[in-house]
Amino acid sequence: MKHSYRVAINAEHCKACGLCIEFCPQDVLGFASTRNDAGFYPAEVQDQANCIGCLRCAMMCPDACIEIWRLVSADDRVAAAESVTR
Amino acid sequence: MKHSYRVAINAEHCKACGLCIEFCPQDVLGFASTRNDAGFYPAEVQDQANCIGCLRCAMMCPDACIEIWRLVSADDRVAAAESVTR
Amino acid sequence: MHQEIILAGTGGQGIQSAGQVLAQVALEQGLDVSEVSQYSPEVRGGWVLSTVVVSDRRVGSPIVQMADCLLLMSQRAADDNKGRVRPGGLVLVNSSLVELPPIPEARVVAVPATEMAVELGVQQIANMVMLGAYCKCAGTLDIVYFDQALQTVLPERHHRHIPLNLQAVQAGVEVVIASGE
Amino acid sequence: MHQEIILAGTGGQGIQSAGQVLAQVALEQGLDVSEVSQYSPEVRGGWVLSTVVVSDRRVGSPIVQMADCLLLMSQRAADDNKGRVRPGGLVLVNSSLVELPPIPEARVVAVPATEMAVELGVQQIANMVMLGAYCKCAGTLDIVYFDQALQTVLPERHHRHIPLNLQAVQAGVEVVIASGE
Amino acid sequence: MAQTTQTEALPSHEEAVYRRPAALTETQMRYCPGCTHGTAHRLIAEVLDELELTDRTVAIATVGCSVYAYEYFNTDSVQAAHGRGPAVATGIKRTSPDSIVFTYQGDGDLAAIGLSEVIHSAQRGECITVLFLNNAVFGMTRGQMAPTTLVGQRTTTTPQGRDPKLEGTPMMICEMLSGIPGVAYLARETMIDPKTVADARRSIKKAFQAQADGAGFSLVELVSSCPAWWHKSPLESLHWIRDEMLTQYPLKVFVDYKRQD
Amino acid sequence: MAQTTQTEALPSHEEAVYRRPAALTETQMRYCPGCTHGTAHRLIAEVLDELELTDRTVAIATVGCSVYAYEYFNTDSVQAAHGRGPAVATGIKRTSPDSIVFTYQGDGDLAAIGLSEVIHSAQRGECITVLFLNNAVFGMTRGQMAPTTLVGQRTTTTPQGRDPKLEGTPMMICEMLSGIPGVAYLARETMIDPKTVADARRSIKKAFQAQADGAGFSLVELVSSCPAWWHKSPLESLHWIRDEMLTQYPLKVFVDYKRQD
Amino acid sequence: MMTGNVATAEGAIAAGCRYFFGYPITPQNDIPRYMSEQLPQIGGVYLQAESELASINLVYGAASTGAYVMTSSSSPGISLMQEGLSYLLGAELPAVVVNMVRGGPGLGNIAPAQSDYWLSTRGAGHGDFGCLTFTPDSVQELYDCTYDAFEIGHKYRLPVMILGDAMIANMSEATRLRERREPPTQMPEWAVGGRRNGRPRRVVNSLWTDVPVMEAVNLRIAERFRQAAQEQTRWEEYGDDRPDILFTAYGISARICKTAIDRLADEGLRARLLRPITVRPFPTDPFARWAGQVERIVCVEHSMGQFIEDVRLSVDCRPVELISRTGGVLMTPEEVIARTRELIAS
Amino acid sequence: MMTGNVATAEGAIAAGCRYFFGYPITPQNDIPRYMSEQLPQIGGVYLQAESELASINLVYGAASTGAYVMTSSSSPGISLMQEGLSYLLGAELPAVVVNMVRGGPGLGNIAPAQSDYWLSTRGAGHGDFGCLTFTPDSVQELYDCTYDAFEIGHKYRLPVMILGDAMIANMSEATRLRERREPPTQMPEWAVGGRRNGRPRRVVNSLWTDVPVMEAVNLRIAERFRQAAQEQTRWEEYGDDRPDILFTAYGISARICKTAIDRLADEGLRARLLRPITVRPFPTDPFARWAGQVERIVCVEHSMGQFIEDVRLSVDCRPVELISRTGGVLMTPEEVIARTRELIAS
Ligand SMILES: Cc1ncc(C[n+]2csc(CCOP(=O)(O)OP(=O)(O)O)c2C)c(N)n1
Ligand SMILES: Cc1ncc(C[n+]2csc(CCOP(=O)(O)OP(=O)(O)O)c2C)c(N)n1
Ligand code: SF4
Ligand code: SF4
Ligand code: SF4
Ligand code: SF4
Ligand code: SF4
Ligand code: SF4
Ligand SMILES: [Mg+2]
Ligand SMILES: [Mg+2]
Repeated sequence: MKHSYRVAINAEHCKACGLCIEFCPQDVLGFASTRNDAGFYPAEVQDQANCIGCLRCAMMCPDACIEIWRLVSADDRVAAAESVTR
Repeated sequence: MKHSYRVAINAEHCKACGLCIEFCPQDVLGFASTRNDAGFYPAEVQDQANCIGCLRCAMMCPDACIEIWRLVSADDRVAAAESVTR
Repeated sequence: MHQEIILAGTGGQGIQSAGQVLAQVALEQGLDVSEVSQYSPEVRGGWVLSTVVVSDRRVGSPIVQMADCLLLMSQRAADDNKGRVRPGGLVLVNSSLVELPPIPEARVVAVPATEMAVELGVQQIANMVMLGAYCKCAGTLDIVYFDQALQTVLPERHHRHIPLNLQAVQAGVEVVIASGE
Repeated sequence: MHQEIILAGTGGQGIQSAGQVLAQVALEQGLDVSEVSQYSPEVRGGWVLSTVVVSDRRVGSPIVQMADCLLLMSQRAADDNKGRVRPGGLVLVNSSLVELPPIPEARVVAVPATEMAVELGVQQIANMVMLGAYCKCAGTLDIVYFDQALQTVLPERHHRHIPLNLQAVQAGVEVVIASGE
Repeated sequence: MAQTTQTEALPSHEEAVYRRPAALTETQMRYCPGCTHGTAHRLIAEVLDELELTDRTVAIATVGCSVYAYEYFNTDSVQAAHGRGPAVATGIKRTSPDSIVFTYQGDGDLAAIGLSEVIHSAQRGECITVLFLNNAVFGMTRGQMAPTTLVGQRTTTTPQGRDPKLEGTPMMICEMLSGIPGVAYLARETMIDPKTVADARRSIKKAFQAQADGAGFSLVELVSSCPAWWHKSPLESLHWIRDEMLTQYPLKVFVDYKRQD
Repeated sequence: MAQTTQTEALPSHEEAVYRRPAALTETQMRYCPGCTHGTAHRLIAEVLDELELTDRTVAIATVGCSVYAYEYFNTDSVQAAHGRGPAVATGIKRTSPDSIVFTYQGDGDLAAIGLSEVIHSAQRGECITVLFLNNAVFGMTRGQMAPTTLVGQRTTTTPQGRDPKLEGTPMMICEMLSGIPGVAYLARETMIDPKTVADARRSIKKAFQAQADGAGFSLVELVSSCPAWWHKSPLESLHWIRDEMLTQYPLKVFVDYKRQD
Repeated sequence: MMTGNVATAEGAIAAGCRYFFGYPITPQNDIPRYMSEQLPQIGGVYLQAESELASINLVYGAASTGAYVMTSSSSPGISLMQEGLSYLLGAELPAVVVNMVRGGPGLGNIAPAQSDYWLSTRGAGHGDFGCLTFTPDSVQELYDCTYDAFEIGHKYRLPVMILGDAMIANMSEATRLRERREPPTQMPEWAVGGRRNGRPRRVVNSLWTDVPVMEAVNLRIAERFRQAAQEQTRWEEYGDDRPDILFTAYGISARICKTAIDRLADEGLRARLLRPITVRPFPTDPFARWAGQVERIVCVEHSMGQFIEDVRLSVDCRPVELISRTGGVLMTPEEVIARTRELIAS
Repeated sequence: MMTGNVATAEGAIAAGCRYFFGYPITPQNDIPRYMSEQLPQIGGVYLQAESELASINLVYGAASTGAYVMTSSSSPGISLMQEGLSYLLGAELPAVVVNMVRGGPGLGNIAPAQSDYWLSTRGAGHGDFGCLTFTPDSVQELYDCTYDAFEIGHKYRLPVMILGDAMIANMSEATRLRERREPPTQMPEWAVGGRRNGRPRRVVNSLWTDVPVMEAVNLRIAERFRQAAQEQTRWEEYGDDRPDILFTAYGISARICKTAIDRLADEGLRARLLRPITVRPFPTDPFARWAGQVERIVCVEHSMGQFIEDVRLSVDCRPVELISRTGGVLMTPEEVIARTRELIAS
């Protein structure tokens, strides 16, 4: 099963430390071009499709700004449920 | 050279702990039969002749009450002095 | 002569040294002065304030609640402090970084200090641009004392940057002249 | 009725418990009482003092500088405290251990308490001998309350020694009677 | 991960893979950009959620940059005097033994002013957990030397670099505690890349597990960054940890705890 | 021995073999009978005399039964607050670097209230000497539990014996300090018979020698007796040290110092 | 009959205190000794701290869970607790702290003294407050005050100091005991311990970077002091109803004064004692009341003029004379009488 | 131009102080920073202590050798030094201790406050004494007071406290510097360091089990305080020579009052400021002098009524009114004026 992911960055909490960007193996992330309220150019998702859901970005973020979702089709969920019950 | 010794106990400072007596290998020491000002029956020399000058009593005394002298005949001293200058 | 000035900005903008240079300029000019810097507990990204009281008598209270002149260097500083100017006072805004709605009863002067500083080669000297503009607008302090003041305030190892600083001060003066204010 | 008593001796002589027993006897008798024990900083071989104030009113100051009655248990205690009796007061001396020159204006009673205690089998109850002697001489406290008092003051595990203690008290009374004092 | 098991209702088309732990409040943390204090908070929160301890935990915020920890952890919290966290934690644990109590202490707080309290707590085998953030400086007070400052490291109060002749050598807290029988779990970790973050998380989990099981005192030292007073970027700071700090402070599990059940 | 070399003029018929050391005053020490505090004082004084340091020494009396040490050592002396001896010693050493400064501390003073000061001094490699008298109780305050009290030992405040679950295990000061680079000499000795007394004396000498040579921090732990609060005779106390204390506190030279000259 | 130390400990236990943290120091060692023996038997915790610094912070932790908790010490130990006391005040936590005062400053001695009056009423570390302070003068009152201190501390969320001295700590007197009470079962609404059953989380804290908030906190703490002053001020009066001399003294000094007053009465001198049982709150009212009705006011204290300042601030400008000794020297009633006579003569 | 912190440090160095022991705490961190930079260059010692407890005991050790030595801290740190200060007093050792007061109690905040007035003048731990206490109100005066503090401390063998606040610590003003003086070469006759050249041994000590001796020591310390009161009391007066209102304030509050007085003068109100520069010894004389000549006395302090007690004790029964804020909130001159007007109106 190949999955798609959605990475969500809390732009208001982000302090633009860049660690998520540095540690993403897929170059999914980059800095935004507009400032947040605190005056930082926060990280943003620039190439979502490339994301492999490795969680590295989230693991390195000191401000717990990053949340990651896996996109699940109905089929996947049934398959997953079965693999558990089996 | 066999030596004679004189063990002097400060009877006023002695607190009769008995350690000097316990550790004397020659039974030279014992408790006095009269009290000192502090109310202790201090250690005293009871058999000076037996003393071998081993210093154990002095080493064990917690109150630094014991001093020890070696009795030196004039001959001894000359001999000693010679043994040094030689 | 008695003037109370608030410089407000964000960490890294050189607010404290600007306050100290301004105070030293006043001293050189024979005035009494008391300068106080304050910063928020956060080490980075917090706010910095410098308040300067300049007087031809002994300065009493060094505390400035409402200023005769407000220098606003960053948006947050502007938002937080824009109300702290006396009626008839002067507000200098670093218009490169700050958008400010008009302030009633105050004279607001926009100085694109950061842009000008970048043009001069170093973003950090935006603070000196603002000071130059202040001197020109307020008319109480004379920019001839900046050279001496910078030599006193800056640590020796930064003395080679003094000419550039003076250039920035000059640029601040000129932008005010140019703006016709 | 108001009486101030000092018990003085050396560590290990049971001065403090004697003071407390005496105080408890007074309490049992319906009097008010305040007892204070003091000891020198040295743990062993130092002095111990117990002062007891007995009164038929509320006891005010618990501090006894000059006593109505002095109980001296050891030579050092005697040397240090022999002056602390009021004119016309009573001094009880443990004559087994203490030699005391006569004290002018005081009634001195010699009690060979330690020897008597040894005869009774336990040197440590010399203190009770002294208390018995005190009760007899002073006439203010009644020895019938000792049983109760000892039960209150002594920890449970020592209650089996109470009879012996009472014997010692009695011996103290008798030696005074015998001496004809 | 704490939240991955919370599968959502079937019709949904998204499944959370990683979410901000519930044991963190929504409050933005006041740390400088890239400071690993934040990472440490996140890991602790994840572990509390995973072990389902959040509801019975009392967090002790101490004095240092992390002084506001009581605003961040979504637990009951007590702010303690500088260095006294372990004593405060002990007071709580002794009156409230079924609570989970942890202190969060910087190296100034724990190794300078609070050294005695942490050692005595360890010696008592007190059932508390200590998170010890070692960033080799006093962050909050503007970058002074800490007991853990490296030899030669320049700080606000060692302008020429720490001189071992005058100021001594870095204090090795874990090594010092490692012989104490009351210690149930003791490890030094860091948070400089995904692997070390995962290791740190595992150690933190074991430390709390040890407490939950009543096994004794647990402490995890986290070699941490202070970009602000190291005068380095966040990434450079992580590299400096790797290249300099870890040489002085090797990562190690000193006392391991295996749950007995 | 310090005095044996002072041969007297020829006509005399006596030669001193052992004399009360000159570094002790004539004042009678206030220790209980048989308490090895006195023995320790004597050994220190002997060593000061032997190394000819008496005239430039400052003794730090701390708080415990040895609080009056300033009356006993025939040196300049400073009485320090409870536990703070090493800080006071450091203050003196830093202003007066050619003085020889030592603290004399009980286990309550050093291991309870003063733990932080002694460790930080060691960590700084402060050139001071610490004499640490471990008698497993607070003597002066009437026999309460100390951090070094043995498991199961009854004291005034552990009437049922020390329970490691509640009060932890004995604190091993030497073991804790042994890894610190600034420590030049570190040993645990006792004074229960002539041999151990001689060993203790040798260690004390090395400790002072290390200081005199500017080599760093030195500490000698002396497992000591408290007949009063152990409720034992002086001799029984020495036996209890041999049979019980030394099992917990093995004698050892942890860090040896060899004079480099 | 029991000593002041034991009565203090027993008073605490009777009040429901089950947690004691302390570090030994003369002259209060019988308190920890008694606690270490008793508390484990009744499900409580005696824990010997490694220092007074640890003690007061153990207390802080325990107090934050809402428990009845106590520590005791003597002068140098109380000095070491100053920061912790300030934190208790700032975090609005109640606790009972006993100080059996000894001679100072420095290591001083272990004799009775009253020289920590300021440290207790004005100290409690940095910041604007001192402790609520009881100054019992008998073993019975030590017991009673300690018994009451826990409830009072909790009512006003303030630390309470029992200010004794080496003399009342170690004297034995008859003591009427109350029944031992169980600890309170309901925890106060500010107490931490884990946000069980989904209640909102709680924070115990004394950090307020927002200065108006900090001021508001201080004002509400001050308000509680004011309330306590209205409701908890205690004093005793003793002696003549139409006195010429008003003595004032607390603790052991008051005991001495009582005897002195009795003897002076025998000599025909009419004297009265006004004895604060609480010195914070200070019984200013009775002072103001008596001040105008006497010829002289004499303050007797075993310190060099500390307590007298509060008296001066209360007597509406009447002069106050001082009889005092310091450093652990205790006055006898005779000395107080003699010095009173000197004052009268001069 | 320099900040108050730097002026304090530089004043110490200029006075000959070469030993500084301290532990960081805001708002005085520039003192250790400056010391750590300067002292090693001039043969001095900067040593960062592991805590304030260590600081004050390092100071105690250094002081016992007769050296000019200093530490600095802020409120919670000063609380931790209380035992050590008491030991300094008891052992009759001089030292200079700086307190840049912040908002309290507890952790409080780092804003300017004056709530450690009691802790300084009445505190210094257990026992009968407080510190000699300077309360400068400008950077220049911080420099000058610190400069003088060492000599004065040594003269009376007393610890000297420089009581500042977060505001004067961090404000920059012009400062006239004196020439840096070398440390004193001759050690006082009580200083330890090894009994070189056969001099008799010396002991630094605060333990006196013999109570009359302890009392004698206390009396001789008190005597030195009395002497210092005669010789070292400092104050400033400012404003109208025939005032209706006498303001009194110290430190930053005094600066605010000066502006308020100037403005009140413009409005036609005659006011004068009596500003203690030392609060221990307290300048009671000028207070007594002015008290009878004014309509009202107004005390302005940034604490909840601490300083006012000393004022009340000095003004010979005249009522004293309080204008105060707490918790780090600073008043502006306008606020002082407004509240004065309220007092007048009421
Ligand atoms: C008693 C006391 N002393 C000093 C301080 C000042 N202070 C606040 S934080 C701190 C050190 C913080 O360093 P660390 O514990 O390493 O935490 P970091 O900021 O580096 O995370 C100090 C000394 C204080 N608040 N209280
Ligand atoms: C600050 C402070 N706390 C407590 C005390 C009381 N005190 C005096 S000596 C002592 C402990 C002594 O024990 P230790 O150091 O082991 O010495 P020992 O008497 O056993 O030789 C204590 C707690 C004190 N003087 N000062
Ligand atoms: S989950 Fe992995 S691949 Fe996706 S953005 Fe994060 S680091 Fe990059
Ligand atoms: S790691 Fe977090 S704080 Fe840093 S840039 Fe990425 S999202 Fe922002
Ligand atoms: S020197 Fe040796 S033999 Fe002589 S008395 Fe002493 S112990 Fe005995
Ligand atoms: S060892 Fe010393 S104190 Fe003990 S009995 Fe012998 S002489 Fe006396
Ligand atoms: S100062 Fe250092 S430790 Fe503190 S938040 Fe900033 S980077 Fe982190
Ligand atoms: S109490 Fe113990 S340690 Fe103290 S002198 Fe007596 S025997 Fe020695
Ligand atoms: Mg740190
Ligand atoms: Mg001991």
